[in-house]
Amino acid sequence: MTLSTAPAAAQDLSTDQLLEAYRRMAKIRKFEQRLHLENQTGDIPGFIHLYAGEEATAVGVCMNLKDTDYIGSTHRGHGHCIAKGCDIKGMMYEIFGKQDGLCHGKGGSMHIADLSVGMLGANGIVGGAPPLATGAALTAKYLGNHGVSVAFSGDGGSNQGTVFEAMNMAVVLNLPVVFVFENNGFGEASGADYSVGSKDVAGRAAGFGLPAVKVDGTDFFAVYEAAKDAVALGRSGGGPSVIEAKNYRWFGHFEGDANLYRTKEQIEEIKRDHDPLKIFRSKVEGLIDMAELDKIEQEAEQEVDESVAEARAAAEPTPDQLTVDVYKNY
Amino acid sequence: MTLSTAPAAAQDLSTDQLLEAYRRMAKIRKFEQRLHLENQTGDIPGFIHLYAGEEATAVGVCMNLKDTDYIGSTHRGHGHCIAKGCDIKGMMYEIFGKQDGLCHGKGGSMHIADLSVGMLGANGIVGGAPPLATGAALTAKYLGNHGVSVAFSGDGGSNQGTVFEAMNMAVVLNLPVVFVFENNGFGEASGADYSVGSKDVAGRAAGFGLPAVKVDGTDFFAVYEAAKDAVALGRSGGGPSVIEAKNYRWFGHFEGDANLYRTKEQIEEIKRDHDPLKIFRSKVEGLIDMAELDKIEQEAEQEVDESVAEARAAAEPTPDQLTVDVYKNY
Amino acid sequence: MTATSTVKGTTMTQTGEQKTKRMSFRQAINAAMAEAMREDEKVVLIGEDLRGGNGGTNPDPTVEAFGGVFGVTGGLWTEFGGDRVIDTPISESAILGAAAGAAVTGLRPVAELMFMDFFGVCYDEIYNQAAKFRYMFGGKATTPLTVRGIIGAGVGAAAQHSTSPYHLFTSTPGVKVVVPSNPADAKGLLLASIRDDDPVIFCEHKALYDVKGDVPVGSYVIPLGKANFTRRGTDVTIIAIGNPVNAANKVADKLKGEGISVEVLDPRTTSPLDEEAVLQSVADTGRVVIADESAARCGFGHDLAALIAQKGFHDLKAPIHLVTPPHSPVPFSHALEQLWIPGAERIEEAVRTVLKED
Amino acid sequence: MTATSTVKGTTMTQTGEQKTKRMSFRQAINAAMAEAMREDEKVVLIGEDLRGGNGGTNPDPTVEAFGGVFGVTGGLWTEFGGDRVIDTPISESAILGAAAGAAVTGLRPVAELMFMDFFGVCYDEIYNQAAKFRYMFGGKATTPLTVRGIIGAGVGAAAQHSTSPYHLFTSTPGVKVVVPSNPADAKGLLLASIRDDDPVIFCEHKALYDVKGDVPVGSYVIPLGKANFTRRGTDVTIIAIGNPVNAANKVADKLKGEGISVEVLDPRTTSPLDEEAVLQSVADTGRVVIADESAARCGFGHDLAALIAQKGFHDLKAPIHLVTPPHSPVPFSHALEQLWIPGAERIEEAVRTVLKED
Ligand SMILES: Cc1ncc(C[n+]2csc(CCOP(=O)(O)OP(=O)(O)O)c2C)c(N)n1
Ligand SMILES: Cc1ncc(C[n+]2csc(CCOP(=O)(O)OP(=O)(O)O)c2C)c(N)n1
Ligand SMILES: [Mg+2]
Ligand SMILES: [Mg+2]
Repeated sequence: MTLSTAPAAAQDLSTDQLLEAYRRMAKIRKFEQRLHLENQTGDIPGFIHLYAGEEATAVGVCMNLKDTDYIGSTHRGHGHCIAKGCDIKGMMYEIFGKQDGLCHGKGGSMHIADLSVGMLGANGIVGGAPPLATGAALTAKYLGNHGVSVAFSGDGGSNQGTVFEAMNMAVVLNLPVVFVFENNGFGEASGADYSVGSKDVAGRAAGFGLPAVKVDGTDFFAVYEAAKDAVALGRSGGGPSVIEAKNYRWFGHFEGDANLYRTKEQIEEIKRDHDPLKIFRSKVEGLIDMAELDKIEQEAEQEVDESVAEARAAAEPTPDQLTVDVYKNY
Repeated sequence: MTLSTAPAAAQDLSTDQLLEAYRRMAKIRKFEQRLHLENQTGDIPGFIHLYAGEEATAVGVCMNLKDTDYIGSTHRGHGHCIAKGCDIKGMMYEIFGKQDGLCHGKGGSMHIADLSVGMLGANGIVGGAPPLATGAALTAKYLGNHGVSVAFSGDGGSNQGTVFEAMNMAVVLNLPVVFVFENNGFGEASGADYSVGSKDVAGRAAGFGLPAVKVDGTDFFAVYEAAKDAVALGRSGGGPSVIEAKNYRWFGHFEGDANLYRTKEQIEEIKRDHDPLKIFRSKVEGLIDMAELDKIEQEAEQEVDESVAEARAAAEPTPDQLTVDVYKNY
Repeated sequence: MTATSTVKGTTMTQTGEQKTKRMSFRQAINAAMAEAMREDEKVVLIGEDLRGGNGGTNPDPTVEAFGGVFGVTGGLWTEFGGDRVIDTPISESAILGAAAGAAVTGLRPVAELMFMDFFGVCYDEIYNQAAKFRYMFGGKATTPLTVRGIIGAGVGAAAQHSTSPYHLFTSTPGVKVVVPSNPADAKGLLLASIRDDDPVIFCEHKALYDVKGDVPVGSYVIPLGKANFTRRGTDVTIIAIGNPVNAANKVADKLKGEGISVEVLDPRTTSPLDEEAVLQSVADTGRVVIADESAARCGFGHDLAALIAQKGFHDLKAPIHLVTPPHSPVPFSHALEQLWIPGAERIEEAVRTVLKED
Repeated sequence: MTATSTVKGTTMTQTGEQKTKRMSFRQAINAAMAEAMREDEKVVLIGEDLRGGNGGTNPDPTVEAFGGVFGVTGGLWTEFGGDRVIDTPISESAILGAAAGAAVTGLRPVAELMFMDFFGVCYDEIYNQAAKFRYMFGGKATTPLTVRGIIGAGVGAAAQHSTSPYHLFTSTPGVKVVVPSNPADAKGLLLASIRDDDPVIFCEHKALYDVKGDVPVGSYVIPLGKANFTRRGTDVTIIAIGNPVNAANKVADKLKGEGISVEVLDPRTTSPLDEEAVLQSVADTGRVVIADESAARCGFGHDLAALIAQKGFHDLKAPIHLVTPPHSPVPFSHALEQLWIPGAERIEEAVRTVLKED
């Protein structure tokens, strides 16, 4: 298993698909960059964890999925949500805790979900997604609908017992689930090379009986190809598999993190050399008119701008909502 | 990693050590065979899980340990207790729930412990020992006393998240702990080849960064050699390792289990072909006088006989003991 | 129908005569699962050794080698097959998590935790996941999950296999919790649990598995949140749940001979709780004994006592008496374990005491 | 010494004047750990990112990149080094299990669970292991383990990072449970916890981290199981724990202006519980409001109410009032979260109500 260089897979996708992929990545980028600023106003409650820098992984995976396929996400979930088709405004409202948010303001950044597009929820519990996605895969297998599910975890989360259990059980029950590990090199502030005993996340898969690949998570095409294979394997009854996607996170672990475990220069370098949008552009040169991509970025920025303006102005949940939806009838 | 045949390691051990090893194995065998009968009288409360057939693993490992080294055990703990030096009478009293039992009748078969000989407790929770033994190894490393600890788990237990987490953490912290997996082919009534996705327990170790060996767990000498290396590695600061010991369990999962997942013939075959005591005898032929081994068996039987008689006659805990030892002062 | 002749304001969904069959608590639970699986193919069972005999050296591919650790799922694999009766590795987080994930995506799983004592390795899948989905996701998720497990002391299973942590489950918003005391209730409540669209934790007291009773055949549902008066009386109320209900009934029957009229109220579900029935009985008798095996501190009994001290205070003629275990792990020794259990003797003593107080 | 001027029958081990220093709740906890580590080298810290900066691309091998998620362990790695301030993978079962195993074999570990909400992935290491060792093993094991973790709502941390499950811990025999409400108590109680030979769970309310107070310097111990009267009064008692103590104090101060004399009792530890102080205050005022953030069902407040309904019944002049969260997960929205919290407004309302009742 070596870090593959991006396949020249751009040809496999239609122009519309390529533009859609870029649109999702651009939306994620703009969304997160804006949140980075908005958070400094103090108007967003709680913790937010930004996905900027890892766009190609969420989008590369989710471009292979249908609305009826499910993904389970992490605390760093905005990118997965957007990649899977969650509404930007619904998300922004949610992050500001407003009644018309995707979760009516009750979930917030760490719990955005939209089951109607197959998004099983961001998850505040590290290692939360793998067992749940394994269950979604059980449903798909049982119903025989050729659905698949994807569990996103980080390098830090790869050390959680729930994750190991889920991988093993998915093999035992031969379930169509893809375990994607976004290895951005850090948990909170501990290096992956410290916390992963073998220093090899994907390498663990063999011990549970799953195939695994490592890809450059900043290269949309590399991720897309790997996910295509993994999803096809699942859909055709071939069982679960693992993708480790090497990533770089642009911002701190959470907004407010002083980033003391790396230098400003390192972060600048990351932004310069590991920008999934730039990398995408370089790979589609000749295939896509760059002006189209510029336009997509502008549109994304505008959509985010509007969503912030609207979310800020939107209504809070009313007091009666406090005890609504604990149970079906309460 | 292949199933090793027993090394001709009998020469490494003194005659006294060889006799001691056989003594412990014989005690375990007699203890368990007697309990199998005693349990049918209905006088033993709760569940008991017998270790007969796996004697060589517990003894092969524990012959490498000192009283100041620790082991963590399983629900099937009698063999580990005896191998680590727990008193037979104290154990038998405990299993009958008597005041003078090793745990004053409060623990029972699944919770026999004796910290004075480094026995951290049988454990009713599958996957219980590995985190605890990892902690004991942390103590040893911190104190710099060259101690090691051993965590026993089964093939079924090898699928528990706690076990994976412990292995990884032991690597990260470079702790002197040996993870011994007694693969007797079954959890309760599910085959290891069903529940272990990769069908290879030891094979998982590499993914966590530990070395691993597989040995014939019915061959005392094979286990002894493997444990010697693993213990030496730990004592010398070389960190954790894994031993998978292939085993056969003679009785049901628990006493009362109808053994429907295997035939009477299979069990007979196991007793005939996979008897650790017989195998030991065959390996020491010429080195040890068989009459000595016969005598050891008789002594073991007598000790067990006496312990049963005494335990049956012994006093129950008095009512005031109910709330003693919840806390240091209560 | 004997089992329900004393029921008031509650319980039966069917009217008129319903055929009953004598069976054990174990069989009643088994029958409920079978019934649920027959009527809805989205119902699947998942857990360890629900069948038993997968892999290994099993000589007979048609045999159910276990049927659950106490035989409760026996026969179900044979009737419904391996797609619906799913044996798993020993991985409780994966079991409950997968069941939660399957529930929120369209199945109606019944997961078995075997012993509820094991909640500590996997409760996050309920506490932070299944129980919170609906609320956290703004009402847009439905998680029809049932978790079955064994509770209770009395058979020498010792400290790690004898607890009754239903109070912990009760305190978790988003789950419902059922603690049946007899075979008929077990069947009716389990069917209700499986049909329920919210996560339900169903607690089976191991000392009851062999207890027999008359159980309605076929589809028989007892709504969650409806208490049952197993004895009517006017002098004192015993509120009991799970196995202690049977001890309370014994005490009531014994004291009847002495002219003492004891009411026994079995809430049957701890969440939702039939507050109305509790407060009504307190109003009727003014004297309360609570018999509960969950805990000596912050238990279900304390929850009941707090309810009464808030909303039934003016009806109380005497202090509330709690009969719970001591604040200690469950001892192995049979002698000590019998003292640990909130049994008939201690309940009777509390009743006699409260009758003398004012 | 301001923090303790109203203390009665309780608390201080030192006599005479003790120097104090103004510091935050966060700093007080940090100071207690530092003090404990200086006085006993068996004390080690273990958890995730207690230092932060191991591995990765950390350019400076001497930097503490995190010092815990809220900075509570800042500086300790620098002072005590990596052998005593141990960063781990994200593996809570391994963390608590290893800490339990280390404790029972000779160390005195302080494990950090980060957010107590995570107990569901690892509570077995306490519930079935550390808490039961002593009893299960017939008194032959000693497990001097402290588990620290963050609790509490109020800062928008949402459903999975805002709960206060200390009632669950309180119900577990074999562990002690501490829930401090101010910096001085936090220091004195944490030192007592670390020195204690039984497992202790120490709950830090995140809304308090920046709250300042005068804290005795040096070795300062508050014994576990001793309540603190933060206000003395005669008309009504508010029993509160953790952050609600501060709300209760505010209510008491406000109502004083209206001539209403409110007593505020802070048990400080939920297990052991200072029953005597609780019952004495009930005897003194006869009216009780309980303010507790743990749970709407089977919570710590219910435990207190049950105690009083059993043993303080005859002193009660009115029903007990519980001010708890609703039976719902913690909502994210700031507006809803403020309603969820058992805050000053609801406490005041309960006090006014109970004063009118009889
Ligand atoms: C069970 C659990 N343990 C710890 C945490 C605290 N926590 C939140 S994110 C995080 C680091 C996760 O690292 P990784 O999985 O690599 O994801 P990344 O943040 O890098 O995307 C930790 C420790 C948690 N939320 N849940
Ligand atoms: C956490 C937990 N899950 C399930 C059980 C029930 N249980 C007890 S022993 C056992 C099988 C263990 O199999 P294995 O680890 O192979 O050990 P063996 O019995 O073969 O020695 C099971 C499922 C338990 N005690 N604890
Ligand atoms: Mg990471
Ligand atoms: Mg086994």
